[in-house]
Amino acid sequence: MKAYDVIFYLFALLTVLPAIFSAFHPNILYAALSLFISFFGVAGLYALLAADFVAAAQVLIYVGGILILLLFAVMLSKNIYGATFQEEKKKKIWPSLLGMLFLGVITKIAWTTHWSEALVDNLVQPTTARIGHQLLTDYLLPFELSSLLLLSAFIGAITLARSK
Amino acid sequence: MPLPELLKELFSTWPLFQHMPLWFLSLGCILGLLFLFVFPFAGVAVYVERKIAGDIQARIGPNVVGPYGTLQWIADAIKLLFKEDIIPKEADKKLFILAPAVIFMSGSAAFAVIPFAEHLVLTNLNIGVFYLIAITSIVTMGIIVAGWASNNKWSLLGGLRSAAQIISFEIPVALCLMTACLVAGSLNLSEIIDAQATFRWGILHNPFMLIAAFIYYIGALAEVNRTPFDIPEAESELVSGYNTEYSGMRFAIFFLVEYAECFVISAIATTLFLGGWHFPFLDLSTASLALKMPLQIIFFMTKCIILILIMMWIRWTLPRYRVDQLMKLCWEVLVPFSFACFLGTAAWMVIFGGKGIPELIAGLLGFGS
Amino acid sequence: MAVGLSHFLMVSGLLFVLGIISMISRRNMIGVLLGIELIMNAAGLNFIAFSRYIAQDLSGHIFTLFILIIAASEAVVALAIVLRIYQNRATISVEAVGEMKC
Amino acid sequence: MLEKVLWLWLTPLATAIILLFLGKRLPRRGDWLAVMGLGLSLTLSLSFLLELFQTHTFEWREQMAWLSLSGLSISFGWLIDPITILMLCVVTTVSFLVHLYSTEYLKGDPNYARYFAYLSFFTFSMLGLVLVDNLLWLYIFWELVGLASYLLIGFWFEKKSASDAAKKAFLTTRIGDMGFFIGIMLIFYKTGGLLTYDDIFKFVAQGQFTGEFLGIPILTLAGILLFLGAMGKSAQFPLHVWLPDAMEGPTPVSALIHAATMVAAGVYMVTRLYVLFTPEAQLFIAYIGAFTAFFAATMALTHTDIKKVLAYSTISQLGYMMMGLGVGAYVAGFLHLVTHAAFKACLFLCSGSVIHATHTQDMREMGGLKSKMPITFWTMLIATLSISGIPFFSGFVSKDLLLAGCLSFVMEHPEHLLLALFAFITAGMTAFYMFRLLCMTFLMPAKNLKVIDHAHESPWAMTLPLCLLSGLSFAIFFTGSLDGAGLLQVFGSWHDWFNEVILNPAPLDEAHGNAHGPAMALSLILATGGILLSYLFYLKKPELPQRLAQNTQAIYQTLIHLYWIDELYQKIIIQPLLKLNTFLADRDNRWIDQKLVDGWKPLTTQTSKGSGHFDNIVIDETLVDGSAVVVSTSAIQLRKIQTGKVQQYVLMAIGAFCILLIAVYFL
Repeated sequence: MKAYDVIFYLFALLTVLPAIFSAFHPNILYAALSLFISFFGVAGLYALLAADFVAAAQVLIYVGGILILLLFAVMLSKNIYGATFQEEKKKKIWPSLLGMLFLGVITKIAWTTHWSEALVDNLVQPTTARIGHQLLTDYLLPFELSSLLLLSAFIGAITLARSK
Repeated sequence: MPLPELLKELFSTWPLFQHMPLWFLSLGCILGLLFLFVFPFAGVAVYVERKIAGDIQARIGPNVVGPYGTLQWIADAIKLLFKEDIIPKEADKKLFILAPAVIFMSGSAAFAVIPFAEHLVLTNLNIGVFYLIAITSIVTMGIIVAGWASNNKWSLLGGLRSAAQIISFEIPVALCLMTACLVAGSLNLSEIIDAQATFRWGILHNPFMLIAAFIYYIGALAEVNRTPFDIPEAESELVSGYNTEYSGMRFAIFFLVEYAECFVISAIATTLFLGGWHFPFLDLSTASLALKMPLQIIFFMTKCIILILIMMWIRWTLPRYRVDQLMKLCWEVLVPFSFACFLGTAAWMVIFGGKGIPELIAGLLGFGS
Repeated sequence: MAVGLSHFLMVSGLLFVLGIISMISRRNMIGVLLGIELIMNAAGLNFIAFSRYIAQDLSGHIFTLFILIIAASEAVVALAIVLRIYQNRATISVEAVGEMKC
Repeated sequence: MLEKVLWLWLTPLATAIILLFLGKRLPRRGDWLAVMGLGLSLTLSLSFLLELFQTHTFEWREQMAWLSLSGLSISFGWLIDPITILMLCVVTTVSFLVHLYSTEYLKGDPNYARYFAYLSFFTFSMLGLVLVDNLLWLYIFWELVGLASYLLIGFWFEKKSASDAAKKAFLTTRIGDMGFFIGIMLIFYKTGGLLTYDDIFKFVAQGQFTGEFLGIPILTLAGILLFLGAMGKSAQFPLHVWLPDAMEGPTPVSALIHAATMVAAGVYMVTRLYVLFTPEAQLFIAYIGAFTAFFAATMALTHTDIKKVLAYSTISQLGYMMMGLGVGAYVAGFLHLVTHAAFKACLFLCSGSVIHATHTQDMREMGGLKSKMPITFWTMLIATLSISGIPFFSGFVSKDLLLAGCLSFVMEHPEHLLLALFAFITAGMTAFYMFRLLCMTFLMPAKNLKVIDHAHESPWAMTLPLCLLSGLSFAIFFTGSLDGAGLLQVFGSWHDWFNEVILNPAPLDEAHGNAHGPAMALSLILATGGILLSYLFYLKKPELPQRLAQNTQAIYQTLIHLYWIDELYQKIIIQPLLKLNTFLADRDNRWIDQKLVDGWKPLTTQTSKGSGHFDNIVIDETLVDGSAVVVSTSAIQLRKIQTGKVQQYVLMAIGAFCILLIAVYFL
């Protein structure tokens, strides 16, 4: 077993276990916080896959931005004292069974498909400059569109959340 | 596979660790710096801060323990360590314990990329600046959790205030950092320092960079909740904010991290705007390592300490902002100005071919690099 | 067995399934959002894995960045909606807002 | 060249966009911007015209790829030839003057900036319509001018009549446009994907366009379908009903869109695609045109709303143009478009000036305005003389050519005598109703002193366009000389320039020359007669019209009610359907039910009693009720799926996806 594998399993566990926790824990705050750890795991997997910039962006945006917003919303929308969380166990049975089925199918496909894997063990190069270059050349239009999207989301959120 | 080989391979395969020259040496040095200098520094800083406060307010300050009260901080540390660790009954225990850990983790993780001297950096990340922005934003998480877990309305309000404040001020701060990266042409902190060799400091590069440096400093003050932006722990409004319910060692961690963070933001400012370990017209590139490293550490630390002293000066001079004023300052002043700085610097880079004012003057006078 | 593409696909499949479960079974709107974030992460992980193992270029990275952008906008707008609903109804249960149903 | 064209074309669009978004913040609400933008366009079009006069010929085209699919590529292209240049000049001139005029006319309107934005947008669309070189883009701009027209008719949308009129205009023209689009698609299909004018012309010239449908050649069918579009846009019978109602829009808009430019787009289109129209299609055009001309003129005789009279007059004149095109005198038709644009715009703007002064549109309230508004009167007189076909005025030149063309056609094909009859009677009627309008408005003694008292001449921004347009109503600009032989040559040695400019498909034939003399004489006599008659009716013996109306009550009522066309549509399309339904129900009830069915009663009672039991038990209770039970139970079950809860939908989607995956990969 190589180090790469060790790291992979480490991060995979770090990703999946909190994700399971997040999907099944009745307390929404705990779910959100375990998601936070899971996202760290995903960032680690990104780094393992030589995507250093995306890994940092993952931490910055998901952990530093989205999750904090989520926590914010949790705290603003719940009574923090008698924090009551509904029992959702019943609702979980069907989705879980279906999820198992889906996972089985996915697993089967992932393992039986012959991927034309072409991973060359080349020296991993920093990606930031190349991503920047590609964003401003090949992907310029989607890039600009996404800025437009962010702007409209920004305005939309302000309009929605503003008290009348 | 034996452990050393596993580790070796680990560091050679994991891309983030590939850019780590002299890793183990650096690790040792920096851990040394961390434990021998930065953490005690928090204690020393408390003493210094109290003395400065005393000076500013025309009183004496600590003067009982030790000569001139110099041992006061040790007494404080001992008191904190031996105090009873209280967890409130209604608190969410797991999260209550987790929160200081998260804060401590993110507070110390920031040190991983700070270049104290040439080669004296834990991980010479090629996206160092980005990493810093990302890792410091995690502190917010800890603060929110701390506020929530305490099950106390002052704590929760403090946590929420702090989260709002940090998220908001992250924007001008990140923009100013990006401005500096634009000038240096890299996200790697060591390369950024190299680009500011001797007299070409980032802050002098162009007028926009000067403004950006100030915006960064103000924004960073807010990000670490220092006065005049310490509304999350405003005593008059929220008792002590998110750490109201904490005591003993856990409180000490909050305390420690606050000072460690002060040091981190000063170090970042030094790295990005004040030329890092460079001293004007003192070219150390040919000097021997034994001479170079101590000198560089001294230069770097001096700059940081000056910035920290300014922080203390500000803290004891200015009154606290109100919440709405704070947000207004961020969104209506700092964000537009930092955008302007970013665009202005970009325009400057295009117009002057990347040369800054020092270089231009040097070119005019006929000397320089 | 050496870690390859399939391992990453497995992890992302797991994340996806967990996201779906969370999305379907949560009564709390924020819980639904958590599920969606998980699904997006699964997609991002797939993109990066394929980009590393098959495409050998940066297109997957860029797609993942766009996913991050979309996730951010989605979270912002969705949370604004959630807070508005909470202001109006004092509940954020997905089952409580069913007026549009005929 | 391309830059020039783009400046000419896109400046109005730019001003429209700026005004739409920033208009309210600009000083004077940005009207100067629109006027200056149009000024730039006008200057550029005039420079093209000058170039045309120097070189006597002009052709410029440019294409760029717009849409390329596999095996099909549609280009976007500009084509500038003399016809285009003339149209550009007409559109920009009238539009510029209307913009200038509107700065006064619309002064103080709360939506002043929006008005100018729409006006500029219209100009942009109209310029695009004349500049493009293929059918698809023609159609696109065709619809855009329709949109602009809709917006401008409904500009005062808070008035119900205005918003109704806008809707009516939009929907009525849409009927024609459907035909137009089907025609384009027919051509596209038959030519194998050609859309550019030149390509289609070549295709048709090579005789490749064959095929029949129900015994009609496809080309004829396509021509008639294309003409349907022109019928809608140019308000030809029976789609003319929208134009009079469109007068609900501001008067300058009527002058620009519903007199000078947009309604002439149909004529322009027919001229442009002239070679596509087979003789049969042309005959169709001629009959529709001639009938419309006559029909609209009769309606104009009795109307008392000053703008509606002008609207009917416009329909009538458009009918003239169409008739000219139909009988082969397309030079005359197009010339009439140009001259008509000038004098009809002038007439509308004059009427606008009158309305501005008197705040009423009813001619019965006016009268005696001559001394109050001298400039308006004199310019309107010139334009009226022009439209009536008096020598030395532009209307005479074009109308004379039209009538001559019609006469020569009829001389060749005597079976189509009706065309000439319509044409000449209309000429007389035109003179009559136009002078009637003039007399009632300006010359008759004032009837309503309150209205007249505060009437005053309009400011310069309104009178200047009037003067310029009435100046353009003189014949001299169109014949190149006063007498056609070069006594006073405006355009150097190139007299008869108009003829040469658009001599595209075929030169005029000889017969035309022969018919010229009689036609001129006849039209002059008729015009003079019309003028004299109106003089008699409205100045000499003002009581005559009353008596005449009483004596011919039936005709008068018909005219007053516009032949009951609107009622007719209501009656023949909407009510018949309703009636048919009640009729059928009634017949069903009375004949089938009562007679047929009841008649069989004795027989059926017995049989039905026998079968009744069978029916009751087997059919009803088992089959019918059984199937109903099946349906309702399954519906109740199925309804459970439609919960309106997104989470369940996701659950089902995932389940379905699983099944799909399994089916694809494992079965």
